Amino acid sequence: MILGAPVRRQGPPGEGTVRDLAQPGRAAWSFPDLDVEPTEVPEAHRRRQAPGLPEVAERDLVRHYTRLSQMNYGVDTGIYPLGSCSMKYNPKLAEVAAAAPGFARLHPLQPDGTAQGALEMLWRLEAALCEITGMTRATLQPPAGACGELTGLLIMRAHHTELGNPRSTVLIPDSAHGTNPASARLGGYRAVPVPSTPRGLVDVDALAGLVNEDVAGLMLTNPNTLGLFEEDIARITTIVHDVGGLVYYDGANLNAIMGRSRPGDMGFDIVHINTHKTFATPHGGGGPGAGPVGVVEHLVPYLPVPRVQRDPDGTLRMSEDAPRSIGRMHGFHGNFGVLVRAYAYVFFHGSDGLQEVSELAVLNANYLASAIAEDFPLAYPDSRPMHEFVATAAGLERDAGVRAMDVAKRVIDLGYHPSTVYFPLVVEEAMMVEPTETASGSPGAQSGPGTTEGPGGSAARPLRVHLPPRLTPPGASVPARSPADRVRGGRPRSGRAAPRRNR
Amino acid sequence: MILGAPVRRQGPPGEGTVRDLAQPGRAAWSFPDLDVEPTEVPEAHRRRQAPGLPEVAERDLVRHYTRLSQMNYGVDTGIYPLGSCSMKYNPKLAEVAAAAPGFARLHPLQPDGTAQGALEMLWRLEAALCEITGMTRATLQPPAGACGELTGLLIMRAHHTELGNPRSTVLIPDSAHGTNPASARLGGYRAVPVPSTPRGLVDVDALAGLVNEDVAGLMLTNPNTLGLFEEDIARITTIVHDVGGLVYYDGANLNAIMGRSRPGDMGFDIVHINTHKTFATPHGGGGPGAGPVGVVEHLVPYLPVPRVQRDPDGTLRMSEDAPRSIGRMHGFHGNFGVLVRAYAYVFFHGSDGLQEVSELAVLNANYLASAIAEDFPLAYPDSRPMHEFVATAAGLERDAGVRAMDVAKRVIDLGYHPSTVYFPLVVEEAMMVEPTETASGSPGAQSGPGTTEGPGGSAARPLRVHLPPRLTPPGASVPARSPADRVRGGRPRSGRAAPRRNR
Amino acid sequence: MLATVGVPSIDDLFSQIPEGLRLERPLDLPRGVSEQEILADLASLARRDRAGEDLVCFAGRGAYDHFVPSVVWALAGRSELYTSYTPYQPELSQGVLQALFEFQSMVCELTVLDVSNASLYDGATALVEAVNMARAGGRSRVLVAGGVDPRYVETLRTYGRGSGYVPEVIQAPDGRSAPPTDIDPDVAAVVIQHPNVFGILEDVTAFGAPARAAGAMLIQVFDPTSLGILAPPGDLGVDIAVAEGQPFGNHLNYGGPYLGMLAAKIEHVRKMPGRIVGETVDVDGRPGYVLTLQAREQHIRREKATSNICTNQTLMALAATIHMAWLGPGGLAELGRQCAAKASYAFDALTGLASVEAAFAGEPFFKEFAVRLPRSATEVRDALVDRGFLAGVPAPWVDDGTLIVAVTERRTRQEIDALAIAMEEVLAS
Amino acid sequence: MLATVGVPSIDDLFSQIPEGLRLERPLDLPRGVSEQEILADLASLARRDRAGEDLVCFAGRGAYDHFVPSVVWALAGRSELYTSYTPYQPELSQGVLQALFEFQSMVCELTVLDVSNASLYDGATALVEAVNMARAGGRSRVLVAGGVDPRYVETLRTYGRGSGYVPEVIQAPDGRSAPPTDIDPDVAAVVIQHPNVFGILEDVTAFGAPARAAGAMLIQVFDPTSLGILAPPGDLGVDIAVAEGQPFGNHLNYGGPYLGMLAAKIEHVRKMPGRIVGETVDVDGRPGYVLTLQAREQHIRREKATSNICTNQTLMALAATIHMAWLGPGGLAELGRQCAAKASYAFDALTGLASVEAAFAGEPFFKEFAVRLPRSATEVRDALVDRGFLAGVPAPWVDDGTLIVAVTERRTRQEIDALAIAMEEVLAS
Ligand SMILES: Cc1ncc(COP(=O)(O)O)c(C=O)c1O
Ligand SMILES: Cc1ncc(COP(=O)(O)O)c(C=O)c1O
Repeated sequence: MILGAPVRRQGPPGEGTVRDLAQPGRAAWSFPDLDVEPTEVPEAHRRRQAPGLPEVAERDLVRHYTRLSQMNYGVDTGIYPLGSCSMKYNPKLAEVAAAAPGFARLHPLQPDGTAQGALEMLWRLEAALCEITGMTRATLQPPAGACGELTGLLIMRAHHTELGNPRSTVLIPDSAHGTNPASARLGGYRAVPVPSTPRGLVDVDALAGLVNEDVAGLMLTNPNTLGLFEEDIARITTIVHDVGGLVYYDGANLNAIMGRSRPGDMGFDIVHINTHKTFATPHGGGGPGAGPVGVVEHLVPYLPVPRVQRDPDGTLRMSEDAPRSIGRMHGFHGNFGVLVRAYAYVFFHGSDGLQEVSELAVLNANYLASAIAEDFPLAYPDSRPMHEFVATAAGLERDAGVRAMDVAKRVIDLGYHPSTVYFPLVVEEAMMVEPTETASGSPGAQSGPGTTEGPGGSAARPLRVHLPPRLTPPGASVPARSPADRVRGGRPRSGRAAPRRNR
Repeated sequence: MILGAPVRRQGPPGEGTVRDLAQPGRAAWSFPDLDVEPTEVPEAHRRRQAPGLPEVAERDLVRHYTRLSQMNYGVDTGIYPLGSCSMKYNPKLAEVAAAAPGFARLHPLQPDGTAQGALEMLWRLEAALCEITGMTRATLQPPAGACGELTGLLIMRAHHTELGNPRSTVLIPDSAHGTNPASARLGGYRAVPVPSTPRGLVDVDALAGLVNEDVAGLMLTNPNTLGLFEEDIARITTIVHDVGGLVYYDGANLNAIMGRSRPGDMGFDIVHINTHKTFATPHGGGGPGAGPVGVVEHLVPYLPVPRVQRDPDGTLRMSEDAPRSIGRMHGFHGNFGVLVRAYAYVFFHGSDGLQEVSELAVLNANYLASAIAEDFPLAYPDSRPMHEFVATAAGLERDAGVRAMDVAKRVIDLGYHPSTVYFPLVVEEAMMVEPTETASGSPGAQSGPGTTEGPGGSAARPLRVHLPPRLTPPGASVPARSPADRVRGGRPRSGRAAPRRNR
Repeated sequence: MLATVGVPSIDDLFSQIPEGLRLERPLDLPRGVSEQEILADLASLARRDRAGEDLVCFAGRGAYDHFVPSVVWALAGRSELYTSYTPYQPELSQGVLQALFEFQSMVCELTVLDVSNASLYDGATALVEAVNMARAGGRSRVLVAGGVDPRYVETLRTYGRGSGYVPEVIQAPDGRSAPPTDIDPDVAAVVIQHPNVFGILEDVTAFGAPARAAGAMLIQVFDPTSLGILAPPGDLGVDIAVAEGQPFGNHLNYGGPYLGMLAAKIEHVRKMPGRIVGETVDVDGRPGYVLTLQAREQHIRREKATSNICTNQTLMALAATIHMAWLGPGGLAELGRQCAAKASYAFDALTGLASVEAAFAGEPFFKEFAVRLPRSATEVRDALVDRGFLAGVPAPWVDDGTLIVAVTERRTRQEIDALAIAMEEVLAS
Repeated sequence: MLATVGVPSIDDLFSQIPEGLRLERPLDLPRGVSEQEILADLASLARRDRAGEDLVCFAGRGAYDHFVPSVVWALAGRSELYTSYTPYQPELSQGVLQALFEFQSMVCELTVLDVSNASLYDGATALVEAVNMARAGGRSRVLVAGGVDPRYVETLRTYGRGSGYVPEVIQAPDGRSAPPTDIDPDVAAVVIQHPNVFGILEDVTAFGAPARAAGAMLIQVFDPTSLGILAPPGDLGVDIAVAEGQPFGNHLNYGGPYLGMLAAKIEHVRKMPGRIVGETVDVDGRPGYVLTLQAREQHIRREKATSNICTNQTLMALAATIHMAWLGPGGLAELGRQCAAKASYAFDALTGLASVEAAFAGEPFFKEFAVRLPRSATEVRDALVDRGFLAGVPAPWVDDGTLIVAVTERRTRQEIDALAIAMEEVLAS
């Protein structure tokens, strides 16, 4: 299996910042000559000292950021097997599509009549996402998953408030992503952890003991953050519904089940999607994303405004007319440019292709889990993983004193991006791996140079570890005008690897 | 002076070719379903065995060529101080301009009425190039300088033929670029070398002895390939004209004199321009280029067809109507897409900017020559260099056994592109350097990391040479289906470095 | 591969999904298409919009048609950058980390504030985050100047539902804002936008004095393109400054992806939301960059994090960084001067029309201004679309006839003159 | 810097230019402009052209509107590649060198010939180079089949002026070409184009026999998009095969930059023009790539070089390489099948019109065909432009009414039907 390519543009850091290239008097900018009378800023409002932006020639700028790019690892460089992040190949066609002036130069406050193409795109994408998740309507406004979570929680709050009591707690499994509890608090709720069973699933009995009339809802990731499908999902959603709570689906792992199962059919009321995970919108080194949120029928009135609505004559408009709406989650309509790319992915793959994506993602994860089982056994060997799995280096540590982080550093030295390590916290020496459909194009793929050098794969066999962990920092200073400050490391957290649809 | 950046994406070669990534059954391609009846190729015409193209997924393709790009040095990576090549910064704006569908998707055989924008661009560019060189009209058809040379020689031939005798020889200085004699032969002429003086200039007396009624013309580069302006240029052109010969200007070094002097005013009859040199059209790893050829009034009828002509009503057309034309030098109209970029450069800089370009190029060359004089004296210290100069490592070789090639390899190890070495052949341990206007944006630029690490600059001081010349090959095989074959090395020949206009 | 895994078929890999929950039909979506088809589909949608050359843009209110230099996306569009993950693995992410460090430094230089983060979603949510910072001390009330864009106020109102506050708009928006009077020790933040939603230059210091007196934080919403010529937030006594960063390097994109900028005094750093990149040294003593102060963030502090933000707008911040470096101090000043001069010219041209008058006569403005029309601003704007102009954004919260017009450096005198003529025609018809 | 150089002013740096030859005035060109202005200028020129979606393209004759996958320029447009120099310095050029090596290998696979070079200017000049190879043995005459595009013949004629030959067209072009009869030991080359200028499939072997008998080389001009389904030159007994490589990865660009492909039997390698990349090993035994067999080239052999070519079309070859890898054998075959099927459908649709007939009935063709119109083909084509179609390219050397129509995989059935309807209308009017 071809897992990726060595990182070879990793040069020595420390060529200086763009400011170090600056020379007084240099500049890259050009503007037309001013063709109107100049004006004066009123004395009291005038800036006295020019900002210390760098003064550089354009060629220096180009070389500097070209160099920086070469010091960075991306999906186009090699595999990105970070668990829970679905770092898959970002089709180039999406970049071409999004660059059209009709999208890129469209002002958010244009009259609807001049933006029918954009509105149609949003309309169709919303419908497709509803079909994939089994929801009634969706908002495409949240600019990332975490914002989608908060959107969902505010909808939950609005729902309960209308029923007379917003309620006060939200249940969240202990293995959940950090944004879940953080969003809960921002939604005005207290987060109550739900324990896991030894098999890595939600402890349903414990859950039954935790629910009550003060529980606004449950936030759940399924397949969960251990890569396991919650077999008792129907019972789980029923338990919460029985006390009048709502069930929120964190769609970070939607890539595992497209065309195979739908959150709506499992009993979920609210679903968010991370387009930069499931629909391969480029993650940009940390963003942008988009976090569409779908809801069941009775929650539709609470969706944020503006929403795209179709008039009887077929015309589309951005409607603010929704008296029960929670309001506005973003200054405009969300990350439209990201949604164009998500649309490209969804409709390029289509019903058959999306299902194939999930099948390949699950196949790859299971294959990889088998392939490395000898060195790194599954943390939950009794449950079959879906699109990702958690393995453990605990045995290696006992036998050879080699820890998961050592393996990760060794993998970096071999030129690949390592898996997530030390997450989830509940697993000793955890190594969490998500290959996605990108890691391998076709069954049987099995040759080529560097092939067995997978992340945490047999690559780890000839371990020569404890190479200098080059940038696990002893201390870092906050930039610019601030004093030096202690740092709490650069712990890897999650992420992924990425092929295009193979036919 | 900031000369460039280390090459840090130079990873180990040998990751295999794209074919090594291939897996039977993989594919990147997608086509719409065929919406018409399929047809059959007549039996006799059918291909029996599929071509052995690689079968790869799109993500593998992307990673492979991304990796290859990172193993390559370009102007965006750092300085390119190759003499005679004017490797300068290629403004990104030119790429944006050329991508417009109105240019990129225009078919060469569209009716003129649907291509007025393209024709207008060509018309204006032709006029600008004529103004810069002092010529009457020009053809933009030749796709590179060498083709421009042949175009000029065929015009020369047509001119003499009309006068009754094509003549048989063309005079070419011994320091000339290899394309000059090669083109002469393809033009049906014998190339006769003209010797240089110890000061590096054309030996005018020798020239006077060589001219006769059988000389069709002289091909000359000015400033010459040693970076020196031919002070006696007026006498030179007169001597040739006096026997009825024509004088051809190889414009490879036009970057030295824009706005300061014009070939037409020096007495030249025919001029070619290398747009990838003077006008910063990207060189693409060896091409494309464009080699427009300008001529004086009486040679205009011989220019290739088609030519852009303006009708009295202002309409432009591609005209084939030129009975005395030498004919067609290219399947269509030449490298149009390259010419768009040349237009962008010419009109972005304008009359003032182009002159500034030449001034900076000459200033930089002279500054660099002074800066490294201690280690590498000028080969022709009695003549002031223009935009490039030839230094020599002969002293270093005598004192320390360090040769010019060792210096070049050391410069590579420091992360920069070296200068040309061992060319021109007439100079012992030659190091030919052309910084262009790109090398430094402003007088006094003098700091930043790696600054003194110039190509053949003081970088060479702490010489630890004889590092393994990694790819000066012991032997190389011709690719694909052919047997192994001996190789004659990868000798550096010429090239250059590259700022944008500073304001 | 199935053999290695030990299952007979792909279906078996999905056996954990309980029977009743398996989708036993294909998704009701079109089947997959070729690259050529999906590109044609999206291109035909894009062609149904009117934008760019096709509709000369005088619309603003937080999103502006500034010129984006070609270098910006030639560089930010390099795939090692745009296809990379959050830089948790610093060895493999020095490019993005260093660029973000530069971004933070430049934002600090612009604002003359001490610290900045590596981007938030957009201007409106950056204001939400700033208010959360201010409220972290336990105070509750949030006062908002009348000149703050109603869209920002609406956003505050939404997020306030969860956090437990209702933004109090000091006064109905009417030109320049009036300083707060109803201020008490429960006020966490006073928010001002300068230049304000009408483009008018506010007296920020007049808000700072009462805020400081009450121990509240002063938050300014600024326009980054103004900071080459207008006094920076740090010089105006502002605690936290936030902005919509779109004008630097980012296309209009129908509203996103943009980026929220946020800078603050150093004492607020531990309350700051989002990622912060710090400089460090590696084991060999060479400089390098890492995410720092992560104990504020959700992936460590979970419920107690300063914010829930995770994915942010890194790539947009990177584009902004490149644009800021392209501008430098000289270009930024020239940008500000050109916007101001062209807006002033357009103001004269439009208010010179018989039936058009300044909405707030005599108020100094930056690149945006409001005019009062004798008819519905929405109607006039729509009529001007037919003539090729996006003339501005109506301000219905003032009255039906107020139009906010923005003029960037990208507009030419000719376009402004043509807009004036077209508007005259429309108003006459 | 001037001080270091030791001159008082910039003017002194130009003192070597004799006084009378100094240009004492500024160049008569506009002064420099801003990026925004130059982009606006070029964009407005581009908008004056009709292309792409705006004019559905059925024109061919050596340049075709094939679909270029997005990956091609996302990769070929990476700046380390497109801003680099000729790879004379192999340590710094492994990327370009390896890609060219792959290009050569793929061209060999396509053509089933032994060796290929790293690109020539375009198809027409590649034919010139092939003829020069054939003439290097001392023979003089060049016979050209009637079905070779007249534009290629014109190009041969121009270059022949210098090299001393006049291409002899065997027969006035008329459908399928007739094999040469006037052949003697002075014939250096017989040139055939297959599929020919009318798209017709030629009988290449019928040209090979007489050529071989006379000891002349057989040169085929091929269409690379046909080689997934048509027998390759190597299987047809061709000595040298040349092609216009534009259909692989390169946009129409109003005629250039394109690339010339050339492949030959191994025995001709030392006569081959242009650059050749070879595989080698470095001092550590790892594989690497270098320019090889340079003794053929002008920079070493000068006057005795096989060709004067220096700058070639490397970047275009790189784009073609990526496109070929994207296609693979399956995609190439599908591409050929779709072109053939759509051309056949279009042929039926057009010749189904009452007044239109096949120019060469019964001849099998690939993706291009000729129809005979009852009126001037130029007039009809121009009238169709108003209806949004570039209907083809007139063939005035046959007669005034012949139009050559090309149909690529990019055209849809709907577009073809619409063309037929529009043509019917035009012919009826
Ligand atoms: C399980 C899970 N939930 C939520 C999120 C938050 O999404 P975002 O980063 O788009 O805000 C993530 C992101 O990594 C995640 O993995
Ligand atoms: C002096 C000189 N003349 C001619 C040429 C040939 O031009 P081209 O490579 O564009 O064919 C060159 C190219 O390097 C050159 O340096």
